[in-house]
Amino acid sequence: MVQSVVPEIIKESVVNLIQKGERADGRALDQYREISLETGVIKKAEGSARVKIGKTQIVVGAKPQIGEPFPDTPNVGVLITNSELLPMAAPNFEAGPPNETSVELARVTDRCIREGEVIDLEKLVIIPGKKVWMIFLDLHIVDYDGNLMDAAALGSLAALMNTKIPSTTIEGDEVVIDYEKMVPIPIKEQPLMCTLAKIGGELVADPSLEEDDVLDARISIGLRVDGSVCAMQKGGSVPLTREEVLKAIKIAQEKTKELRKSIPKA
Amino acid sequence: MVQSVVPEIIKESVVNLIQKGERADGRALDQYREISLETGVIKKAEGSARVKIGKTQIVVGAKPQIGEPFPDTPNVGVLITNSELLPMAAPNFEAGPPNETSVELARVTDRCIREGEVIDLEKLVIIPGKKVWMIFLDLHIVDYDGNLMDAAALGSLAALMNTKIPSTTIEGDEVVIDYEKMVPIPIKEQPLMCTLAKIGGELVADPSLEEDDVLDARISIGLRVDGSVCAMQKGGSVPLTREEVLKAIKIAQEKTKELRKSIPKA
Amino acid sequence: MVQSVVPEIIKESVVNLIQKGERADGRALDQYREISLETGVIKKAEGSARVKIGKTQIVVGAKPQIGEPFPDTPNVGVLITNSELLPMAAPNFEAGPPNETSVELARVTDRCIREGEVIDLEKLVIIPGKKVWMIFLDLHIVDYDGNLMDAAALGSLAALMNTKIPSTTIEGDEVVIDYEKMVPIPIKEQPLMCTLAKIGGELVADPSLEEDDVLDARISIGLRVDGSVCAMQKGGSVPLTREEVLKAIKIAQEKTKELRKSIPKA
Amino acid sequence: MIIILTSKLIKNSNKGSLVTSGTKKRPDGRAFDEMRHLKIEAGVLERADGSSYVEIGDNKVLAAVYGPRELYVRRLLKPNMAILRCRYNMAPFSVEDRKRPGPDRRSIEISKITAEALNPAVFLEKFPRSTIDVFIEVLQAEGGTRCAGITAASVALADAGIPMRDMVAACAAGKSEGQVVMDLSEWEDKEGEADLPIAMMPRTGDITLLQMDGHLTSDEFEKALDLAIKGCQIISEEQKNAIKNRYGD
Amino acid sequence: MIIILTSKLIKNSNKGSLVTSGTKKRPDGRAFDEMRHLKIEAGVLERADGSSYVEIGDNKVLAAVYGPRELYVRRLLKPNMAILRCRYNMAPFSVEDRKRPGPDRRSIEISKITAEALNPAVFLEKFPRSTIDVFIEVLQAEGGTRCAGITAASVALADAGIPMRDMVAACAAGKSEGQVVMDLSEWEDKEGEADLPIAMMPRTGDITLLQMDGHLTSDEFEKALDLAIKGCQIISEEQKNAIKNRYGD
Amino acid sequence: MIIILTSKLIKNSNKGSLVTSGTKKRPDGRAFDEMRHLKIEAGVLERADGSSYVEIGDNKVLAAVYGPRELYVRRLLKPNMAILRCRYNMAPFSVEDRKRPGPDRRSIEISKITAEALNPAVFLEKFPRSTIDVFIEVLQAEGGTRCAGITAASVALADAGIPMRDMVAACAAGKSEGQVVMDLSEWEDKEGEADLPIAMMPRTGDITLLQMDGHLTSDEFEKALDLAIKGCQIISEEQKNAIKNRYGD
Repeated sequence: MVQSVVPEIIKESVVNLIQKGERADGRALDQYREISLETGVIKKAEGSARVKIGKTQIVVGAKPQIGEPFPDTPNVGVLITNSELLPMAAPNFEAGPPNETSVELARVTDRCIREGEVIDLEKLVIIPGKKVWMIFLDLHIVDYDGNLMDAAALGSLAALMNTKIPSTTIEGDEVVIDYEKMVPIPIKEQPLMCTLAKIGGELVADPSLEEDDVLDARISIGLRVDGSVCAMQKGGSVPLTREEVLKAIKIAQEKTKELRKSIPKA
Repeated sequence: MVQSVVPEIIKESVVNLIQKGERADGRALDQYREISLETGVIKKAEGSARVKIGKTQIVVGAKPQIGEPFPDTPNVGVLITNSELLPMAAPNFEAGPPNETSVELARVTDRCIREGEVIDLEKLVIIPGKKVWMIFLDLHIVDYDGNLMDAAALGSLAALMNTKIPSTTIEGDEVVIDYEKMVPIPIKEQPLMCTLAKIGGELVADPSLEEDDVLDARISIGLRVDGSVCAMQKGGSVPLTREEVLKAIKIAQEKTKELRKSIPKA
Repeated sequence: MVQSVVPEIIKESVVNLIQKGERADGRALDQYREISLETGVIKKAEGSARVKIGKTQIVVGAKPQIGEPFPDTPNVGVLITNSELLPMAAPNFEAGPPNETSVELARVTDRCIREGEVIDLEKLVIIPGKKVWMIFLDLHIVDYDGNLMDAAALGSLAALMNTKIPSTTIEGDEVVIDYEKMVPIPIKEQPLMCTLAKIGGELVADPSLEEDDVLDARISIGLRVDGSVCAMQKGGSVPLTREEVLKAIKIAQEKTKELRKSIPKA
Repeated sequence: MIIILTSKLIKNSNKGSLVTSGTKKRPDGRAFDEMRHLKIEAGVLERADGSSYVEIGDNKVLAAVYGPRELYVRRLLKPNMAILRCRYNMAPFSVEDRKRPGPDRRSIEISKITAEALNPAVFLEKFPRSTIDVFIEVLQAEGGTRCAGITAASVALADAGIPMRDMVAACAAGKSEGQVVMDLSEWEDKEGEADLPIAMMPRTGDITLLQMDGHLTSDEFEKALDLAIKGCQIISEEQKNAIKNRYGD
Repeated sequence: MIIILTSKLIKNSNKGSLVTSGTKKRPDGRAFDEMRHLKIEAGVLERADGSSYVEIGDNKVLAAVYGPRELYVRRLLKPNMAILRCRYNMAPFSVEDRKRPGPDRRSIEISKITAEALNPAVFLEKFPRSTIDVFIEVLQAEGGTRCAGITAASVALADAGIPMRDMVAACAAGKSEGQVVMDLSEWEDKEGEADLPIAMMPRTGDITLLQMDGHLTSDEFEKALDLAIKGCQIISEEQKNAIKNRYGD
Repeated sequence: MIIILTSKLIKNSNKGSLVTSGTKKRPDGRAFDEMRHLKIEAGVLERADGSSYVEIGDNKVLAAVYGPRELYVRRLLKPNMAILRCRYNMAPFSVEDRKRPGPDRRSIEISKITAEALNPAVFLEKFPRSTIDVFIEVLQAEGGTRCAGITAASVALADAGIPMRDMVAACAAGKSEGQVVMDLSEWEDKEGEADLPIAMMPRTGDITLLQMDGHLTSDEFEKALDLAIKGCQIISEEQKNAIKNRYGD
């Protein structure tokens, strides 16, 4: 579990500050921490990015591989998203198979990328029903300082926009792969995710580690460029009201516009 | 382990009753609890049954799938039997990979079905040595109230008798499967299993949960319609004598005749 | 972990003896225990050996199987080395997937065999890039009395020298395997391994169980017939000096000459 | 050699084969705000402390509750409250193509969010140092199993006599063939444009589970959210009836 | 491309190639009530508290015993007696086609019924809160490894000095080529009509393991049971000799 | 159908494509005793108690240290000293063909020998009943990751303020194209004749890791060992600089 045990007294001081409209690190309630984004950081990966939101740091690598399409979707390529909450990233992360937090992170990121239609998967078909490109997207979380969801979505988008695959031609029965002609994978959309935490009855953007530990509820919202919703996930053990959900979408629509500035031009 | 710890005093009272020829739930020593059997309960499965013996409840599903035969038996279809003692079924069942009780249940049921020749496996061949029907038989134990073996064998037989597979034809190099022409799988025999518990020196049929917890030994006997033996498994940590084994077979031959009445006509 | 906890007092007595040039079992510092080696002990395996060094006992079986070569080495056969520290072999060995000691043993043995070029892997190709012989070498450690490395290397070499594969011919599109014409696998070299323990500042050959438990460092050296080095592995939590390493090689070159006498003629 | 599935596709799209052009009806004949056939029973298992069985359309789901009880792995216990654990599992035969037994990434995620959906309703603080275990078994799946599972789990918790603020009800809405609709069928889920499953405590309107994937404008989202809320209210009535049927008023 | 195994079948059926028509002899030349070559040794390993080596026909089996000893997983211990645990394992090279290392469903079942077969013979109540661990390694398999393993385990228990009511002996009978026979070979097991492995305490005749699969009438069953019992008695003598050879009378 | 990789081989052998005939230069232009580009930083992560980042050639490695801290699995603790545990892991995207996540036999061995390589340097006896956890993540691999990992781990241990006798430095030497050389590149490692990675405490010259595979005469081995020792000394200076850059002298 990511959530660690926090003394009640810390929780109180975080809540009190937020109810006064302030935050421990001096940010406004709807303000993100500093974001940094580099792409192409791993030469051995066909696409990569290193993203930092505050001190949270994720290295994302994308590797294409030729494989068979799923039987029920013979005419689209395959995207496989995987995440590892490395034991290096926090004192309470453990080595071993992905735990539920890690699985949720990978699946929500995957939904944001997939339903947000980042990749034109139909263009990844080499031979319909038989050979397609599979893109393995691996999220390597190396430092955990809160708000993994937004960092994962941003890093994944950047890594995919950075990804190149070799061009292929079909000669007779054979697929010929030319590693000297690398072409970018077809990018259709650029969805991003914005996470808001409900603390002391308020919604605050980009929860820090301290806020993550004391929050009542979390809502992560994936949005396309036009502000339409492509993914959503509530977390935490306190409910949200209908109005809080709708308010969260409005805030997220504003904040993703800002976040979008960190994306390098394709 | 299925066996839970039972206070010595309960054991004594169960044994005393049985030595007087009585049982806690009022049954005769060789009497089964009420049996109910429904088939076709799961539409998504090509064959299914829900069996109850007393409050013990198992949902059995059969799903055919085309696959390759085992290399050493190229001319017969494949039967794969699997069981899950769901954590829902008893307070001491745990989630996780099948434990030894679950493995034993699946394997003994499989032997009763296989050696009792329920399915004419040779008729499940599509292309000899290359393509055969594999039947996956899954036992989902949802409520555990004693005597899983008999319920598993009865439910499995009923589910298989309920199973339909699409008809196939071979056109040139291709197997054409027609899901609109579903045909029953070929049933040859109808073996059943009868379990007797040795408690206080007596053999009692269809042990209840309470009896299962205190029994000295258990013997499960698989019998064909003609009374010949097709499977047998001793359980428990107390021995049986030669005479007890032979007596058990006689009782089982009588009781399976009764059990057979619950089977729906094919 | 193989290392068990040893009372300080035992360690002291072992060290004191060795510093006087003596050992608890009366051996000279550079002397091996009795070695016994039988081959062909398992008829079901195409190659096998049982090796004992002192009471340490390993049964090694080699089984060939036709498979596909690794994509990056299409023109060589495959060697796969596996070891099981059976729970039968020592009170502190546990059942379960190979632990780090077992993995290290298999990998170091594999390197000695592979880099020592025991098998001419190129001659195991049946159809280049498509079909090759894979040799599975399984080390079954049944009794653990110290110095597994040397026993594993010796037993593996003997088992491979004992291994026969059926001859194959290619007829049209098919590989025809003739189990009546068994031929030895092609052996090129005969490397062996010599392990020295550093105890009380001295290097002793073939550490016994007691010595294994108290040693400061261990160095295992794989040597070809001509004395050239093909594998090396340091173990233990105390360093070695440059001079100790070079001295160890000299001792090992002498000792492997002796060890070589146990190998049956090919 | 290739295997051709002559009419597998037709078989699978049965739910979609009734498309009625020109009307607002859905493939299976329902109105946009109409729920599938619904059946809820409490107390269906012997051994569990509480249990229930739910059918929504062709979904068939069992839930069982054990606890509050002590756990032997003590370091997982909390000194001031119970922990509620949930295991969502699909039977191998519950889906078109047999599912391999055991947890996969989907069931791990659903187990987690189901626990979070039920948590706010249970007075966990009444049972320090103990666990409440919820087991959900999907016997047949036809779109919407996570909502059916949460709905069943709440009834099983009530049947186990565990004190709750409210029985959590769950229902999805979404978008299919351009229309925002309540309670997506399997066909609508697979072929549709968006899916929005929620869980709530109907008495207060508090939302305890919220997920979405697909493509919705803000307006469509609001409309879908309201339809899902309406669905939860319908389900809530049936949950109460199930408890009444078992225990009387 | 297809791989043809020219003479693999012939190689495999060697045991069956000696079929002598018109006589009662079995494929390997034995009479119906004749056991294969048998060899039992006690005390073959250094580290184990007790050990033994058994050959029956071409089966080669090692057994080792550790205990009674304390176990660190305390919740598995019993306050009033020892628990006997058993692990039956086949070496990857023990069979025709290499077996993947690690337990499979077959070895899990055999481990369970082996523990149950040995349990009644051991005075477990003498060692409360402890475990006795039995490890069985099949080095070469040729039909009847579970019986060979139980036979070996009993000798290893005796070699470890663990007090027992009797040494459990195990032997199978079955039906092959229409005839009820003792101690099935691999070929008879695979091609035969029924297999009935049992274990017993020969002094009292108490049966501690009993399994059957195949097809037997009641009469054939009784005949097979009696042959298996006779087999256990033969094996029992050899077990006693093995202990005598190691420790004297 | 076969997939032809037109220029994958060419792509992969880029490091080898610069072979300069007639000179002593290596494929990548280095002299036999020349190390690849080297960069070491300390204190690069927020959460870890100590951390570092190392680049050697195209290798990119992160190391993090947590501890000394208590462990909940008490039976693994030692009463008189800390235990140092190590996990070496490669990112799936760190190599040419994606690596499946999770430990494999190679990483299990490297984790073990890395722990043994660091052990002698740490004053473990100062922290009884506790653990020190070292995590090494290979983000990009280009030959020599185990040495880069040990080098990084030492700096992370120093950054965590853990008292040490010396900072362990690691470097390989080997033989490639007939020549004994320092710090093998990926191409030299794969195509070369021998690889000899070592780790040492440069102050005393004590060797804490030593592995070899390939083919070396005694003389070549000695030459390679001395080159590897020289490499460790070069790396040691950079390690000290990294700590100085972070904390001053």
